[in-house]
This record gives sequence, structure tokens and C-alpha cells, in this order.
Amino acid sequence: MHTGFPWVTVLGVIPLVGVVAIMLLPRAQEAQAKVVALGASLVTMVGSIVMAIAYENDGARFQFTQDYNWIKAFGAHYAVGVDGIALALILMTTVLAPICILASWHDGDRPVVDDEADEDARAGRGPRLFFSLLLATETLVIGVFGALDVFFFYVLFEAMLIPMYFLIGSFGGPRRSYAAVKFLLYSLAGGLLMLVAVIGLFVAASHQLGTGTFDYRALLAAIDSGKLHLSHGEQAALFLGFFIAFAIKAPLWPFHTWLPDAASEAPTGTAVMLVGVLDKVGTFGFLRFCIPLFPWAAREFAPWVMVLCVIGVLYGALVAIGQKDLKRLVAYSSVSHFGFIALGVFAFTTQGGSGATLYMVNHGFSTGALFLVVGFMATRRGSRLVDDFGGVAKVAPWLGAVTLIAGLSALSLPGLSTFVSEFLVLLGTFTTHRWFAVVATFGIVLAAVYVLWMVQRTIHGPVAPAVEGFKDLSLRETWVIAPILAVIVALGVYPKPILDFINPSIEQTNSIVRDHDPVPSVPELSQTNQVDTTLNIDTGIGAPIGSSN
Amino acid sequence: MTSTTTAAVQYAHATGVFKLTFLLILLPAIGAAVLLLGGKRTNAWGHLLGCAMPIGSFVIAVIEFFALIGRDGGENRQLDQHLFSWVPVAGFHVDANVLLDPLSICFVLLITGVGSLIHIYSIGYMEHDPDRRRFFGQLNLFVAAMLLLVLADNYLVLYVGWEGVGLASYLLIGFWHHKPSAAVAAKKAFLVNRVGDLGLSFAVMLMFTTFGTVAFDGVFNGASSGHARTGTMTAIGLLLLLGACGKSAQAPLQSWLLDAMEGPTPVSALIHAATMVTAGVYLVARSGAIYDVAPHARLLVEIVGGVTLVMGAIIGCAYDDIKKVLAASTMSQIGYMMLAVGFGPGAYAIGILHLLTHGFFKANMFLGAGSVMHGNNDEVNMRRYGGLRHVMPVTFMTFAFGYLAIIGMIPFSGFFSKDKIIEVALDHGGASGWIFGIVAIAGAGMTAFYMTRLMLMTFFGNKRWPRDVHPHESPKVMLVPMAILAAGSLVLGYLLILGGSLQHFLTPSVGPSLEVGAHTISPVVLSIITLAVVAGGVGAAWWIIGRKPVAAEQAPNVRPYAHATRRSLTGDAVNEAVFMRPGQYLTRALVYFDNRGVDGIVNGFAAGVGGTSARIRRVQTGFVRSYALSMLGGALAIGTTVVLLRVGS
Amino acid sequence: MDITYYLYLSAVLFTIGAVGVLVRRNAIVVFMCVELMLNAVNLSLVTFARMNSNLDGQVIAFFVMVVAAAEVVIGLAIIMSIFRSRRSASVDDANLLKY
Amino acid sequence: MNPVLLASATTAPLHEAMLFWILAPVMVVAAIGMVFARSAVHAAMLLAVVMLSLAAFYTTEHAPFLAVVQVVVYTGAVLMLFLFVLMLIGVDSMDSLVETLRGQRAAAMAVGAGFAVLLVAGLAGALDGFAPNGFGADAGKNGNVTGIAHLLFSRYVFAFEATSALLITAGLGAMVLAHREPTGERKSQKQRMLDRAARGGAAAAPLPGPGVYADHDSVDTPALLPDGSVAPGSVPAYLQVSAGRSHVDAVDHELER
Repeated sequence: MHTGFPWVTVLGVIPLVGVVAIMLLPRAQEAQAKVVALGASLVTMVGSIVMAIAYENDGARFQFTQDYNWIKAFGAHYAVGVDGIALALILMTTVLAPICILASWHDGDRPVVDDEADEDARAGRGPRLFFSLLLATETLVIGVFGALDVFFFYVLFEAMLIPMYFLIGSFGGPRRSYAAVKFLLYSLAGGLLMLVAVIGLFVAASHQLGTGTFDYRALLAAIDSGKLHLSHGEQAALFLGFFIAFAIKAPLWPFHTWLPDAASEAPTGTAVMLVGVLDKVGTFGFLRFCIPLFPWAAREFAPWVMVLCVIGVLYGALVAIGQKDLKRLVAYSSVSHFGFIALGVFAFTTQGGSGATLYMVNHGFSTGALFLVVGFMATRRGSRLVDDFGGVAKVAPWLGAVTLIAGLSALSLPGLSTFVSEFLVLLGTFTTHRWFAVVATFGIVLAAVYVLWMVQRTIHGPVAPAVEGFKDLSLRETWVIAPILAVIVALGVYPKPILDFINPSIEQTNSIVRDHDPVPSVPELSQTNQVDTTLNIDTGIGAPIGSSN
Repeated sequence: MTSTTTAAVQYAHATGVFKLTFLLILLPAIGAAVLLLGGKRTNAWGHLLGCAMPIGSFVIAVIEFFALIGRDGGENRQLDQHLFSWVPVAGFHVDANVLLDPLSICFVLLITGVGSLIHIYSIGYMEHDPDRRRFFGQLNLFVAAMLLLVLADNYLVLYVGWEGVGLASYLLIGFWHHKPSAAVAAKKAFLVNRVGDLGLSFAVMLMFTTFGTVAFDGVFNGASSGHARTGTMTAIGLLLLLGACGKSAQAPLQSWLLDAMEGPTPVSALIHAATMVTAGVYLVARSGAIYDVAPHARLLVEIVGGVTLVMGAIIGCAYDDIKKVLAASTMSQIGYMMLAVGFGPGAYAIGILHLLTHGFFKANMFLGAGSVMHGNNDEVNMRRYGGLRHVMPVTFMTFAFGYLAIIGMIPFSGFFSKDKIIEVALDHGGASGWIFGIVAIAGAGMTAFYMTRLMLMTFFGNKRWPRDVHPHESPKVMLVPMAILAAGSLVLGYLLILGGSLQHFLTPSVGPSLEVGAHTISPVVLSIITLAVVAGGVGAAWWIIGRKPVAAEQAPNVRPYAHATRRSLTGDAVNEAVFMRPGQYLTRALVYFDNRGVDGIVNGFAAGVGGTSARIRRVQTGFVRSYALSMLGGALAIGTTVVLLRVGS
Repeated sequence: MDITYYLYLSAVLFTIGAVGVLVRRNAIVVFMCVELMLNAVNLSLVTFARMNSNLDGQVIAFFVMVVAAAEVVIGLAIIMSIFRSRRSASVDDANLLKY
Repeated sequence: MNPVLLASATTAPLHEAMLFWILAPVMVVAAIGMVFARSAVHAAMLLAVVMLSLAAFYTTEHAPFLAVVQVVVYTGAVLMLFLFVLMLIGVDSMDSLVETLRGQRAAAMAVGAGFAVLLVAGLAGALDGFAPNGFGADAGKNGNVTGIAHLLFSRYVFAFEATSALLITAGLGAMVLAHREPTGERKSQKQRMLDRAARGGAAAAPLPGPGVYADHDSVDTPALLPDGSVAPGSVPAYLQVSAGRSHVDAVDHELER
């Protein structure tokens, strides 16, 4: 089953070629690793854009597919392909990757002055290792988004941890080993639950279908046609296995505490990769696996999941308000945002799902921008504490301006990309679970509080003595941040291209759990003569006007 | 119930000159982009570009206005221009369209006209500021967002403009962001507005679930079709009102406006007097079709308007800061407008009328205040002024026009608009009519009092400015816009009311004016009563303040009510006690809970595993004999188990 | 007398050897106890061979002896080299491989 | 095989029973003594008793070949190796039997007792109703040794070859482990003698052997010098230590008197 040009494989291989090229560099020229990495990621980006153009919005559900037997013994395939959701996320990944690499330009350098013991401990570090790991991460993420085989997905899902562990553990901040180990163990714990569920799914499938398979499309078709009928208990258990793994990855409250540590200790570019790209695998997993494979469990658990999401939205925002460390603040804001994303996913409406997917893309750019500007400031000041800043905008106006814009995108200012997605999520939730949406909406007020308070204390106000020597954005930093901000504005004004290929996939995903979106209680004027049949949503206050007249 | 059974709302497609509507927004947007992204390169000519863009928009607006008048009445005057599809999701399609109709053209003319004047004024006012280019960029951004707000043809795009002006307001209040007070005021303005925006966004969601669309025509037709529940419509109305309260600084979300005076004075004139703060009135007027079927919501609009009217007036009496007095006055005047639009179909036009005249005379006075500050080293305390009419004659004259307009003196513009509101309130009938009417008349008296107080303390009496301050008249580039606005303050009211021209013009947008058979009190008598009350206010002010020299310092010990008034009726204290402090405790507690509670469980689990293994580790003593003992014990255990299983089976 | 008594004797000897391994500290004595256990097993093997009327048990006992000889050679060499460096043949003194 | 033979199959002949009942207690006592002997040499001797008794059992158990191997390899070679090593690392020390690991001895006893009970009970259970497949190992036509040889070189030939490799490896391993690299350059005998002369103070001629001029020619009796005093170095140091200084002291005492 192969359709079209094997884009996913090609995109996954290009960064790997970069890795090999970097490994072949002699030590004397190891600084060239940056250039090679940047080149490879740029080529990948161009490739993914071409793929997006070649993608047919109203074509087959999965396009550019490839399918080879991998491990015959238990029906594992090398099966890849993209639907609109995966395509959007791959696009985001490949666009963010060169930005991350450019942002990490000096993060992989060997420390010039370092005591001997530390030099020993970091013997392996150096730009070659750093950029190889970044490129490897990119390959794995593309693979995860493109995988159409449950087992293949699982393998890549776990493999992603490896380069990220070393990136944090070898190149991170002072508490890097704590953060890296916490990240690894937490994710592994979730991954093991998922492994149990993956095996359980295989066993259930082999019982009912005769031959077990990990082929996602085959499983989907079998569930759709009723050939594979999982009992409610099975669905619940398997759903939870997948869900907890993805909830840790995403992360949803209360599985979030690894994120602030990992994100604040990771080097800036890595943090962008981690929070912006890697964590999307969690929310992507909800859409790809939790909902279509276990529709009954998804419907059954959705209200509970949404409770977690709403708590996460408010909790993340409130804790972000109280943070003293800039990077932790951004990390907690992400916890809040992931609550929104999952909320949209589990609303099972087209608006919610499309909004959530768009939110995943936008959050990558928005939080990426925030991490980057915080990184810029932290590099200059040598501290991440809010109290150590003040009046940055006066000294370095461009730095202040980009910080403000990044912050505004985090608080979903209309006109910036995050607004469209956040509003769609809330709207999609509102139509089915009114009060969840209402409570979650307060999160946008809290978002304004943490962003603006941070802005007030760092870039506004009197110039702090240590800030006086700040240089404004360098050329490299400008090239790092400008494309992201441009994308944020562009997608805020014109999100149609992305939405156009997300929509059909979301509709197909949701069609498994829900017959149709809720219908407005008052039909449009052209239909006023029809009988008002679908009053499934209303406030419950008062009677129709017509009756009181 | 006053269900308007008008024909379904239908917008014509924009043709000809109306195809330029999008340029109205685009021009200032381009200006903002060039000035904000251009950097220092644009310093030399930035302010000129900044002025050219709103003037360009104004020219287009004037052309379109006359083209609009040239068309027949009725729905042909509502012209929709499709730009692009903005959010296309199944079931939820939102297009980026611009709608030009009589209501929006009124606002467009006000925004671009007054806006252009204030831009020109700013050339002089901001001359010595190193960041003048940024100022013009952000001012242009505001104009673009405000035009987007009034030109939107659906609630979501309106929401974009709504928050866009909030952003511009945030940026401009915090223009001198190195001042902590400015940075805090900017943040406060944005946050309070966000609370209001919550209401607006809920309203939009509720509209979507009710009508399946957020476009004006769809929602209005749905509302007037009578199929929606009254409760739903009331909810939408109240939520919209919440949004309007935030943006228009109405009770209970009024507290940000006084702090917003930290911004440069032209900003106060444009954003916090003439245009942005009136967006709430626009929203209510625009959503008339919804309020028509939600009488409870409409009553609350009236109440909010009435309360704020009085509240603003009281606050205005207490402050010594000239800008804050004007800001309080703005609150109070917007209260009038809210009161008017709360009265329903016939009164929308009157609310808009007051909005337009207020836009002129309040901008005029703010610019005058700016001129006074400009000449007094940016001093805002009126107790440091006194007798300025001699040194700043032009400023005094223009300010006086604004003063006369706001207290409602014949034949200044305020007389026509305010008188109409009082008339409508009393004509409304019933207890509420009487209450609101009396409140409106009392408000007029109080307005006269605090504005006279301001005039007396600033331009009359003894000279109290410090020795190193040498008040001087402002440059011409500032005086000319003031003069134009002063002229507007004089004639605009009469022009607009002439033959009910504005009311007729606005009919396609807000419905026809209600023909009232009999007035509760005849208009002439009412005017005389009102003028008498105003005269009383002026006299009281002269009696209390004008007769004796003004002290250079505020009296420290005053009665509690005066103290509360000086603290803007303790609004800030309430906010602090109810929201800020509990919020701070909550966040601190949650941060603690997150570190010790949620993360504590995670780390505790890890520590538990680590501790257990550390303890189990001790079993590895290194003594071979211990290991051998465990081996033998294990062999014994396994063997015993096997034997027992054999025996058992 | 029943020939299975050999087996009981073997069991008792094996246990004594095992207890010896556990209670003695001198590496050489411990080693002797191990030899005792091996011998006890050999006795069992020979008895099994007799009970089953074939020689395989004896052959295995033979192999046990050969392997035991090799083991003794290596074991004693190790004990010697440990003794050389540590001047002690106590198994308790060689306890660095711990925790 | 007829039932009569079967019935008698598990019963050993009388001479065997007598041997068993004599040697078995000796073996058990010797084994226990080995475990509790303070001296390693005593333990080795007691082990020899057990092994030789086993050899005797093998003869009655129709395993003459193994009996011989037991005596030659085990008692002869292995046990002698033990004794050599004991000599090398010193036979003088008496092991302390005080237990240093807390609870080790009690636990060992308990587990040992339990293990014995388990084995005995297991055996009793397994042998209950067991019918042996004949009586006496099937030595074939040509006797025990030939039978074993047949098996070794046919069915077990690979194992046999593997043991040879094992033995070679073990021999090499023992050499490697016991080998000590010389620290300096190896000196010739001539050089050693020259060094000795150069050092001075040492006798040019060999030292007198023990017992020379003394009233006793025991190996631990020191030689006497012509003046009647004890010749230093005439008794090897380890004999002085191991056998006590009795004779040396006695001679000294006598001379003093």
C-alpha cells in the first residue's frame, strides 16, 4: 500500500544524513557541525513545505503512505503516511527545527574555562554531539507524527527520550542531571503503561481477527466495521494505558511537574524543541489513538479528562503567576495551554478538534518565541529570575518589543495566531460542555495577568543596574525570532491554509465518537420555517419568545 | 415587549467607492507597521507618515460618507465588503469582512477626524520625546484597531478590534514604561478590559450555539425571528454589557480609567475620551436587535449608565489632578450615553449624538489640559495652576468652549445632546423614567460643579505655580487642532440635531426613532429646569472655590466621604481586597502546593524508591558467607515449596 | 540394610558440608567443605547408578571428580594469590565488593 | 526380572551392611569434626577419613574404578594439594571459631537443619514405593572399568574431551595465578655469592646444620659453636616458630648453667 512520493521517509532521512555528515567531521572542524545541522534542517523544512503543497485536502485520509513488513513475527510494519493533523504538526516541527538550531548556535560549544573535573564529566560534549542530537530528535519526531503502525509509533515515542535526555543532561543548566533524570523516568513510566496497552491491543486484535496486527489503518478499519469489537472493560483499560502516557507527555495536570524542571534546565533551543514540538506528541496521541481506537472509553472518560484540563488551565496559569523564574513561568504557562489543547480534543466537536490541532501548531511557535526571548534575556543577565530584570525595553527596545509580542501571543491576543485556536477550542467546548468552557475561559484573564506582570517587572519599569549594559538583539537573534513572530502574525490573520487540511481529518476522527456537531438552537433565517427540532443546547432560562407573545 | 418587526437585516455588496472601505483600516495599519518595524531609520519623517495615514483614512471616510448620503435610504446604505475567509471550520465560518453603514461611518468619521487632529497636535506635544516615532506608530495602530472594531460585520472580527484597541491602549498608557506608575496603570487597564472581554467572548460563544453564526445579520435576524429563548437573549445582552463596561469604564469595571491618565495626554484625548471608551456604547447600539428582545438586560444597561453617571461626577469633584477630573467626567458622560442607549430603539441615535459631541468637546478639553501641562512642566495638579488665562489665552478660549459644551450651555453642542437624553429618560415613563430623569438632571448639576471647579482652579484665581515654572502658550501645531475641536464643540450639536438629521441617517442601523405622543414635561420647560440646575452647580462651585484663594496643598483632614471620593469611591481598595490580595495568596499557596504537593508526590515516590533501595542495598554486605546463607535459604525455600506442592497435589 | 541408606547418608554429609561453608571463615576449610559436598553428591550418583543398573551415574561421578580437581587447582591458586596480597585467608576479609 | 529378585533388590548383603554401619557414623563424626576443627590441618585429616571411607563404599557399590580414582585423585592429589597450600600460607594459626557475622551461625544451623529435613523427607517421599531397576550397576560383560571406558569414549566422548580442555585451562590458570614476576634482574649464583661476601658478616662457608656438636641431633636443635654457644641460623626460622623454642631455649638454658 504505497501512495505518492514517500515524503515522510524522505523528511525523516534528511536530518539523519545531517547526523552522519556531522559525525564524519574531524574534531578540528567540529564548529562546522552547526552549519551542517542548519543546512539539513532547512532542506527538511523546504521538503515539508513541498509536501504540504502536494497534499490534497479532500483526498484520501492518509497520503504519501508506505508500508513494509518490519517484524513479521508479530505483524509490525514500517508504515508511514500523513493526514492533515500529522501534516500540520510535521510542518511545525520542520519550521521550528532550523530556528532551534540557530538559537542554539553557541549552546554546544565546549566550555572555554572549566575546572578539570567538569571537563572530565563533559568529555563527550561538543558541537558535534549537540547538533547530532538535535537532528536526531527532529527525525524521531517526524517519524512519530508520520507513523501508521502502533508498534512503530511506540518505538519512536520511546526513542525520542534518548536524544532529549542527553541534550538536557549534558548541555543543560546547573540542575541538569536532576531535570534530565526526572524527565526520563517520568516519561518512561508513562511509556511502559503505553507498552502494556499496545501489547493488550495486539492481543485483543489477534483474538478476534485471527492474526494480530499493529497496522493502525487495519485496526481502524476493523473497529469501524465492527470486526474488532473491544469490550467496555478492555476499552477502558487500553484507553487509560495510552491516555496516561500521553497525559504525561503533553503534560496534563497533575502529571506536569517534570516540565518546569526539564524546560528550565534545558538549553534554550532544546527547551523550544521539548515544549514546542516533543510534547505535542502527547496531544497528537489523544487524537490519533485514544479517540478513534477506543471510542466508547473516550466518550465515557471525556468529562473526567476535561475536568483535568480545566484544572490544568487555571492551575497552570495561577502557578505561573507565582513563579520567580522566567523559564519556569513559561513552562507553567504551557501547562495551562496544554489544558486548552486537550480540552478541545475531548470536546469532540469539529471546532474544538480543529482548534486544538491549530493550537498545537500555534503553541509551538508562541511558546517557542517566549522561551527564545527569555533565553536571550537570561544569556545577557546570567540569571533567569524575574527580580533580576527591569527596564529592558528602555535599554534594548527591540528585545523588549519581541518579548512583548511573544507574551501577547501567549495571552492569545486577537490578531495573533493563538487567538484563533484558543477561541475555536473554547467555542467547540462551549457547544457541548458549556460550564467547562466557561471556567476555562477565565484562564485567558489569568494568562493576561502572568504575561503582563512578567512584562511589567522585566522589560518595563526603571532600568535595573545589571540591565544597563544589555545589548539589543544581534543579527543571529533577529533571524531566530523574526521568522517565528512572522509566522505567529501570519497564522493569526490568515489561518485558512492550515485549517483547510486539518478540518477533514478532524471530522473523520470525531465522526467515530459523535454523529455530528451540535446544531444551533435557532436555525438561520433561511430555515425559519422548519420545525425547531434541535434544541439540544440552551441556557435553560425562560421560554421561547414566540410563546410569550 | 417591544419586538421590532422590521424586515430581515440584509447587507448589500460593496461596489464602487465603497470598495475602498478596507483601505480605511489598512492605511493606519501600514503606518503602524512601517513606524514600529522601521526602527530609527524612520525617525526623521515618522510623525509625518503617522499623521498622513489617519488623514488619508479621513479623506476616504468623507468621500464614502457623501457617497452613502447620495444613496437612497434603507438597506442600500449598509454595504458589506468581503475581504477573505478568516476562520473556516465546519459549522463555524468567519469571514474577514468590513461593513459600512450609517452607524459605522459616524464612528469612522469621529475616529479619523478627531484622530487626525490629535495626531497633528501630537507633533507638537511629543516634539521633545526621543520615542516620538514609536508614539505615532502605536497611535496608528490604535486607529487601525478602532476602525476594525467599528467596521466589523461580525462579532468575532469586532472582538479582534476590541482587543486590538485594548492593546493599543495598553501600549500607549505604558508609553513611558520606565515609570513604574505607567507600567502598572497599563497592566491594570489591560487586565480590567480582559475581564470585560470575557463577557464579550462568552456572548459570542452563546450567539454561536444559539444562532450558528456570529455575523451581525445572522444574529440580528435570529434574534428578531423570535425563536430564541428570552433567557438566552438576556444572557447574551448581559454578557455584552459586561464587555461594554470593561471597555467604557462603567461600574463596576471603571477603576482603570483614572490610572490610564498616566499615558501621554493626546492618548487620553483620543483613546480615553473620544473613541475607545465609547466602544461600549457602540456595542450596545449595534446589538440593538438583541436588546430589543432582552428587556431585563436593557434595564441593567440603564442602571449601569445611571450609576456610573453619578459615580463619575462625584469622583470628578474630588480630584486635584486635572486629567483625572477629566477622566472622571468621561466616565460620567459615557454613563449618560449608556443611559441613552439603554432606553431602546428611539434613543440609540441620541446616545450616539452625545457620543459624537462628547468626542469633540472632551478631546478638546484634554488637548487643552495637555497644552496647560505642556506650559507648566508637565504639572497636573490644579493647585499648582491658577490665573493661567492671562498667559495661555488661546488655550483658555478653546478650553472654555469645551467647558460650556459639557455643562450643556445653549447653544453649545452638549446642550442639545444632554438635553435630549434627559428628555428621553423622563419620557421613558414609569418609576424608572422618573428616577433616571432626575439622576440625569442631578448629574448635569454636578457636571457643572466639577467643571467649574476645574476652570476656576486652572484659569482663574491666584497664581500658584512654583518659581521655576514659566507657563507659556503652546505652539501653533497644537493650537490649531484645539481650535478646530472648539469650533466643533460649538456647532456640532446643532448641526446633528437639525431636522433630526442624525436620527434619520442612523435609522438603517439602529432602527427608527420612536415617536412619542406626549412628553412628560414639555421640552422647553425641561430645558429651563436643566439650565437652572446647571447654573446652580456653577454658582455652588464659585461659592465654594472661586471666592477665596485656593490652597496650594490638599487639605489633609477631611470627612470620610470626601476621603473616599478622593480614593475614587474606594474602587481600587475593593479591587485590592477582593481580587488582588486573595489572588496573591492563592497563587502563593498554589506554588507551594505544586512544589510540595504535586511535585512532592512525584519526588516522594522517587525518594521512597531510592530510600528502599538504599536500605535493601545494605543486604549486600560483601560477606560471601552471607550470600551463601541466602542461597541455601533460597534453595530450602524453593525445595520446600516444590515438595509442599507435590504433597498438596 | 536398604541401599537407599546411602542416599540418606549422602544427604547428611551434604548438609554438614553446607553448614561448614556457612560457618567457617578460613578459605581453605571452606573449600574442604565444598569438597565434602561434592563427595556426598558423588555417593548419591554412584548409588543411583546401582539402583538403575547402569554405569552412567558412575561416569557422571567421574566427571564430577575431574571438574572438582580442576576447581581445586584454580581455587587454591586464587586463595594463594589473595593470601599473598592481603596476608589473610579469611573469606570475611575479602568483602570489598559490596553495597 | 522376577519378583523375588525385585524384592531382594533393595537389600544389600550383610557384609555391606556391616561396612555401612561401621563407616557411616565414622564419616558423619569426621565430617562434623571437620566443620568444627580449629586447625585447618586437622580438618584436612578428617576430610581424608571421609574420603577414604567413601572409597570403601564405592568398592561395595560395584564401582571399583571410582574407588581407585577416589583414593588416587581425591585423597592422593587433591587433599595433598590442600595440605601444600596450607603449608605455604602457614599452618601455625588456629582459626578462631567465634562468629563475627551476627546471627550467621544460628541461621546456618537452622537452615542446615531445615535443609537436612527437606532432603531426607524428599528422599523418603521419592523413594516410597520405588522399585529399583535391578541390583548392582550393569558392568557389562567385561567388568566395571571396561564398561566405564566404553561409555566415556562413546556416549560421553565430547564431555570427556571438554574436561581435558578444562584441566589444561585449569593448569594454565593455576600457573598464571601463582606466578610472580621477578622484580629485579635475575642474579647468577656467582653474583649472589659475591654479594654475600661483599656484605660481610656472613659466614663464607655454609652454616652448620642443626645438631652439630649438640647433645641431640633433632632437626630443631641448634648447632653449637666451638665455644659452646648456639650457632645462629642453624635452625630454619619456621621450625623455631612452629615447634616452639623448647630445644633452643633448653640449650641456651643449659649453657647458661
